[in-house]
Amino acid sequence: MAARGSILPGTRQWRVRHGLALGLAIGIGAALGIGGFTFRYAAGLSYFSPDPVACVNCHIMRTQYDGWQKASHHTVAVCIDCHLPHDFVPKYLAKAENGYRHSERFTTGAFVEPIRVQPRGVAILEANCRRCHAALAAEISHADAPPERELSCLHCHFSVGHGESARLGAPLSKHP
Amino acid sequence: NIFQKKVEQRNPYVRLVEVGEDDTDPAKWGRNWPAQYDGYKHTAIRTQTRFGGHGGSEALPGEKIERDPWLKRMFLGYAFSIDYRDRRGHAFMLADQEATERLKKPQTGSCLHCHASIMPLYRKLGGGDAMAGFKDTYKASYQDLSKQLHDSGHAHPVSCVDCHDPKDMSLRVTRPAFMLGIQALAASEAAVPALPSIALWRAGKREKPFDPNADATRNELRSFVCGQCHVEYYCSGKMTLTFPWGKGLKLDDAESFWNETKFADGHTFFDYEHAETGAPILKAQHPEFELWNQGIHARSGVSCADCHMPYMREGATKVSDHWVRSPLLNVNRACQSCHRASEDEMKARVDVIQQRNHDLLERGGKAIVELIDAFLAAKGRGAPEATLETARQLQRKAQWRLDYIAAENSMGFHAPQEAARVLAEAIDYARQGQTVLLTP
Amino acid sequence: NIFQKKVEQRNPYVRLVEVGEDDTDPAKWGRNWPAQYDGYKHTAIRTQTRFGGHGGSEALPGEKIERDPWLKRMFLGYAFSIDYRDRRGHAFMLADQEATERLKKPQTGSCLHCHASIMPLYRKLGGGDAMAGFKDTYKASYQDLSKQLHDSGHAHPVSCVDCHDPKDMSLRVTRPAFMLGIQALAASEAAVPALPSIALWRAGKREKPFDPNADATRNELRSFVCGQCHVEYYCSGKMTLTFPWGKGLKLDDAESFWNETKFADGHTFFDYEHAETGAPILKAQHPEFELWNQGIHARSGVSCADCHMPYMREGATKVSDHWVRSPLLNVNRACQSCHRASEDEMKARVDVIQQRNHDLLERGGKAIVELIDAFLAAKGRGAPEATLETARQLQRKAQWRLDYIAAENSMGFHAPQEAARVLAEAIDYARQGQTVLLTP
Ligand code: HEC
Ligand code: HEC
Ligand code: HEC
Ligand code: HEC
Ligand code: HEC
Ligand code: HEC
Ligand code: HEC
Ligand code: HEC
Ligand code: HEC
Ligand code: HEC
Ligand code: HEC
Ligand code: HEC
Ligand code: HEC
Ligand code: HEC
Ligand SMILES: [Ca+2]
Ligand SMILES: [Ca+2]
Repeated sequence: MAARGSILPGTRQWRVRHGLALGLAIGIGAALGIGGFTFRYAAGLSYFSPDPVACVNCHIMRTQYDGWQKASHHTVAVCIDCHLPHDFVPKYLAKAENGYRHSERFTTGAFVEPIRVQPRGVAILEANCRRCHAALAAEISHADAPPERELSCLHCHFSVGHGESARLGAPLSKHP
Repeated sequence: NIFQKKVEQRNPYVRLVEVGEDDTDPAKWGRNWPAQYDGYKHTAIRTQTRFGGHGGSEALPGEKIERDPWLKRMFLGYAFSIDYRDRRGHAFMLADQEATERLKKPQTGSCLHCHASIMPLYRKLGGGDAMAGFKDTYKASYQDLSKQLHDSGHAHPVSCVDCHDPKDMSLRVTRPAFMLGIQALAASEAAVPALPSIALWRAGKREKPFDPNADATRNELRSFVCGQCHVEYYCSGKMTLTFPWGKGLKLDDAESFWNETKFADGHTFFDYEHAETGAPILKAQHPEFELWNQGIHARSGVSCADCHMPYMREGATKVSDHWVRSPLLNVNRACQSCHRASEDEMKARVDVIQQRNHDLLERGGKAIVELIDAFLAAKGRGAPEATLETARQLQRKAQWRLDYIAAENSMGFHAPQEAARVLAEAIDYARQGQTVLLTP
Repeated sequence: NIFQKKVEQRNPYVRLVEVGEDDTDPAKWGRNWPAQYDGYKHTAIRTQTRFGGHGGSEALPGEKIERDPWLKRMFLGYAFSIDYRDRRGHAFMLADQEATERLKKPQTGSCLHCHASIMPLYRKLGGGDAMAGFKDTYKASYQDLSKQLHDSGHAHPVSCVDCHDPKDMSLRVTRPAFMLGIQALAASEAAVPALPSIALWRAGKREKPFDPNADATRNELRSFVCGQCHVEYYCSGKMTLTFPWGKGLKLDDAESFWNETKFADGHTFFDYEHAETGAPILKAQHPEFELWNQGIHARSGVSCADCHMPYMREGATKVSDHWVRSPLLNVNRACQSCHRASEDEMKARVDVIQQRNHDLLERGGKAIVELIDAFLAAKGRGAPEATLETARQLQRKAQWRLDYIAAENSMGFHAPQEAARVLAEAIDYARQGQTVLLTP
């Protein structure tokens, strides 16, 4: 598959786009009357914690949590190191937006399983890979190159976070 | 065994009713496990995909031998030329067996092994020993055993108790023919890259024969339970129902197994004589378990249940979808759990694989029909018996291969390259038969 | 284009020497990029796997046509029956071409398109326009053009400048025949699931023809650079070097492309007349790019470079291993970043695939030889010309398919099911030819 053409976190468009997203989200939330509530109680707060356990407040994050513990990075990176933008402003927005969306989806159950990382989620991931592995990736990755001229780290390393995908936890022979 | 214990310790299920070995009625189990029972009941719903599920009406699946006349031609002289339809959901397995016109020819009691929840009856017939009871059912007529089944009140399609231990709901296999088959396989030298527990057993003391319920991994059991029925077999009046695994699970292994099998009367094994040529034909039946074993998924530890019974969320817990059916009706859970590609892309991949396989099947059908025509022509010309006999042997080899992939129900998906290899050989032998018949 | 600019701004590499379009000597580039140059030089090391690399001596790879006599039989009447060896590393490509006995027959200048760093010479011949220069090289003799190449000082095997833009080292394709081929493919309706940028171009305005260097993704370029040479082609004196992609990349597409191609003299396209039968044969050459396109890896965006030039750690950074060779010599880097199975398991998977493919090839070889024998016998019996002509057409179809997979260098791995399908058809047509010849 071609490298996904989504906006890289941190850019101006990104902030604008997500500022709107957040506004919109809260708008709908207010309308539905659940947003604020669930966001606060169910999980929203946990988004501001670096503790992986915060993520498994939601049982549906369980497979990824389990996978993460078995995968190569559990000693070196926690969830937010990979899944949230590094620099503060976008991080704050992403947290609010994700936290809101996840809480809302979680409460209404309006999400498709298996859960798949979304294009924007992938862009965040890619940026984080490059952040930690800047030196190593120097010759093969060019941060300012347009997406179609980039090579996705996940193309080869999709398993670094959670091992072999088994998003619904189907037992493969490796974990009988 | 440890696994059993573990399960007992946790025994995660609150039970409203106790269930035991003789509870063949799924409704009763359903009170304890409603989610799985609901899924199970859905197998009565009509489903269809391009090659899967069934055409035809609500009432009666489409007639395969009408759709593909070359199938009928291959089967002339055998009951399958009378009536051979698309399969459908588990809920129908007993009714469809009782309805098939194939019963117009005498059939044995063995047929019920895979179409009913028959274990209690086997135990009754064997005075408590199911294996003993099973072994002689081939002597009984289908009608006779079917009557006993109905009288005993166990006339249900495959049921919970056939795959689950009522003690703790752990998976287990129950079918005698599978036990004998898998033990013979384990005892052989055949490579089994997809079945690690057999390699493990072979490396061990081998005091007791391989026992899937004790020795197999949970992941293997997720396929073994299906392997109780979705396999090639002999099921007729001359000997006990047999799975031909004593030399391995490959098409070639089964062929030499049959070739070296002799009937009581000393005659080499065959299923029927072809009506037009008199060739001693081998009939192949739904070798899903065997073909899957040749594929990359099996090697990678991907089980039948992973694709045909994927997990689904029930509130806070995950349950296996007991609506056993085509994964193409369920791609996001059946495939995307492991594959990163989109649903459309996954469907397209399957379609490419199945299309190639379908093209080769049609090509093979054409070849086999031309072989039979050539035979009749040669016979008409008074060709020497030696020539005709060579042609019959080639027809046997060709039909065995063609039928094997035609009867397998994934249209090549379970092992695409292996299926294509088998069809290439089928075509080669059919055409060779023609040349033999044409050579003056 | 924007990308170019961006790249110029950053230009990540410290250069000790400037390199430009006329620098065909890799040693010079090597001063800037020693890691890649070291890898490149390693392609002179002898390697061998079960089916890959080369047998034979250090000095001379093994003779394929000796190892598989049926190959030689197929090629009778063509230069490939004189000398056809295992391939080896890139370092040898020019020397091996100059050494082949096939040059005893007249060969055209086009041959150098894929065996030398020829772009400067094309530009010279075309007065600055490489495409123009290229188009007429088929009229020159190999010896003539080879002399010009040596005189111009560009007699190097494929070199850095053939795949890299000296400005910024980004990947790019340079070969005129590839440009023409890929543009014809883009302009066609053929499905290209593995080449998303072509679908994108088709959806666009289509003002300019598809330009891989501007329109393709980086990931696609990681395969396109190889597709400049590892492809089926026509390369002889009757017309310009051609890649038959105007109807698609499948075997069947190329076949109808050739069937609809006419030479200047109006005769339908063919490569040679078979010496024994006079059949107008299509010769297939190394269609790695085309077969890869039919496989699951291509669909999944896995490029040639992913497996044949995997990244390797070089001090603090990662570089692409420019020791282009069999991935089986390098399984942990070539496969295991994507596949978590053990190295032995990955090798075993390849072996199963290649063994099946090899068995079918041998089966096809037997069939084609028997077809040719049958032809001679029939001709001896004075069979009618109509019969012989039908047989010739079937031989053309059969050999095209058999040779296609025999000439492809992965022994079926690049697309296992597709390769098996093609071989099944090869066998079918060869046997059909026999029956036609035998029918009185
Ligand atoms: C080393 C980086 C890394 C860490 C740490 C990490 N992840 Fe991930 N995560 C990934 C990658 C890469 C993917 C995409 C997997 C794919 O596309 O196959 C992913 C995907 C996901 C998904 C979407 C499911 C999917 O497969 O697309 C969820 C949910 C998730 N991660 C949650 C978590 C949680 C919760 C944690 C902490 C327990 C965590 N991640 C830690 C890298 C990481
Ligand atoms: C309120 C419950 C909840 C909590 C807590 C939670 N998640 Fe999620 N998460 C969800 C739901 C629901 C989805 C599916 C959303 C969708 O499909 O749009 C999801 C989807 C995701 C995805 C994939 C979709 C995407 O946006 O790319 C990632 C990655 C992820 N979560 C990471 C995390 C991380 C990291 C944490 C902890 C910092 C976390 N989640 C905590 C409920 C939660
Ligand atoms: C918080 C920092 C951090 C992030 C974010 C991160 N890594 Fe790493 N990664 C490390 C460290 C530290 C190591 C171990 C030391 C090393 O090998 O460089 C490592 C090791 C690795 C390895 C070698 C071990 C293995 O799993 O094969 C790979 C490959 C890798 N990372 C890829 C990635 C990719 C791809 C991403 C993004 C999805 C990512 N990393 C995100 C810090 C990080
Ligand atoms: C990797 C996924 C996968 C695995 C593992 C798998 N199958 Fe399948 N199976 C499929 C697909 C895809 C089809 C084609 C369905 C269609 O054509 O609609 C199929 C078709 C079938 C069919 C015909 C279904 C129908 O609707 O007509 C049967 C029966 C079947 N499989 C049984 C099995 C058995 C038994 C096993 C294990 C021994 C198994 N399968 C393993 C994916 C799988
Ligand atoms: C006791 C025998 C038995 C067992 C055990 C069994 N099957 Fe079946 N299966 C059948 C029969 C018989 C049919 C055909 C029913 C009919 O056509 O009336 C069938 C039909 C199917 C179909 C076609 C459904 C459709 O909608 O067309 C699929 C898929 C299938 N089985 C998969 C499986 C899988 C997966 C397993 C194991 C989890 C399994 N079966 C276990 C006997 C069995
Ligand atoms: C080893 C297990 C097994 C045995 C023994 C068996 N069946 Fe089946 N039968 C199956 C499976 C699995 C299917 C579904 C797959 C298929 O239709 O190919 C099936 C499908 C059928 C069907 C529906 C499709 C069709 O063929 O028309 C009928 C009817 C049927 N069997 C009758 C019989 C009869 C009669 C016998 C005895 C001669 C018999 N079966 C013996 C496993 C078995
Ligand atoms: C053809 C075989 C088969 C039949 C019949 C069957 N099951 Fe299952 N069942 C399975 C498989 C396979 C699993 C997955 C077990 C595992 O992964 O450990 C399973 C799992 C379960 C589980 C464990 C939780 C879950 O959903 O994974 C329960 C409870 C269960 N089945 C109940 C039932 C009930 C009740 C019935 C009858 C209505 C039934 N089963 C009929 C094959 C079967
Ligand atoms: C539990 C994991 C799992 C599930 C579920 C699964 N696959 Fe796979 N699939 C694999 C693995 C592992 C491979 C082998 C290649 C690899 O290592 O990635 C594979 C390979 C394949 C291939 C390439 C091999 C071939 O036979 O052509 C196709 C196509 C494919 N899968 C389709 C599917 C489809 C369609 C489904 C759903 C019906 C499915 N898979 C379900 C894990 C899975
Ligand atoms: C998924 C991995 C993979 C991809 C992608 C791939 N190949 Fe290969 N290739 C292989 C394997 C494995 C072999 C068999 C090597 C052997 O037999 O030693 C092979 C063999 C070859 C050979 C013969 C090698 C030798 O040592 O003789 C050539 C040439 C080749 N490939 C070219 C290509 C080209 C060109 C592409 C892209 C169009 C490509 N390959 C894509 C894995 C791959
Ligand atoms: C300019 C033409 C050209 C290009 C571009 C090219 N190749 Fe080759 N390749 C050749 C020739 C010619 C040979 C055979 C050399 C010989 O046998 O002397 C060869 C040989 C090979 C071999 C066999 C090596 C061995 O040790 O047996 C592999 C593998 C291979 N190429 C892969 C690739 C890949 C991958 C790419 C792209 C990254 C590529 N080639 C690009 C012309 C080319
Ligand atoms: C479109 C690109 C292309 C053209 C044009 C081409 N070759 Fe090659 N040649 C290759 C590739 C790629 C290989 C390596 C793969 C293989 O050997 O199958 C190769 C291998 C060879 C080899 C070593 C293996 C063998 O065949 O003995 C010789 C010699 C050779 N070519 C000679 C020639 C001659 C003479 C011509 C002109 C008639 C020619 N080539 C035209 C691409 C090309
Ligand atoms: C085409 C496949 C591919 C892509 C794309 C890719 N890698 Fe890798 N990566 C590899 C391979 C192969 C290795 C193993 C290298 C070795 O063992 O020498 C590797 C190794 C690594 C390592 C571990 C190095 C070590 O040995 O400690 C890290 C960290 C890493 N990659 C990060 C990344 C990051 C970040 C990206 C995206 C910018 C990326 N990779 C993109 C294939 C890839
Ligand atoms: C047959 C094609 C081919 C030839 C010839 C070739 N390269 Fe490359 N090179 C590649 C590919 C493919 C990549 C990976 C590019 C990417 O993914 O962006 C690459 C990458 C590179 C890179 C970027 C860093 C890296 O290693 O990924 C450098 C620098 C480089 N090559 C230098 C050279 C030099 C110097 C030579 C000559 C000695 C050379 N290349 C010859 C195909 C080639
Ligand atoms: C950049 C990732 C990547 C690399 C590198 C790679 N593969 Fe794969 N492979 C895949 C994907 C994706 C599939 C398709 C199935 C799936 O979706 O998992 C696949 C499928 C396969 C299959 C099953 C399909 C088939 O054709 O039978 C085999 C076997 C396989 N790979 C072997 C290899 C080998 C051997 C190598 C190294 C020479 C290799 N792969 C390198 C990603 C990769
Ligand atoms: Ca049979
Ligand atoms: Ca050609």
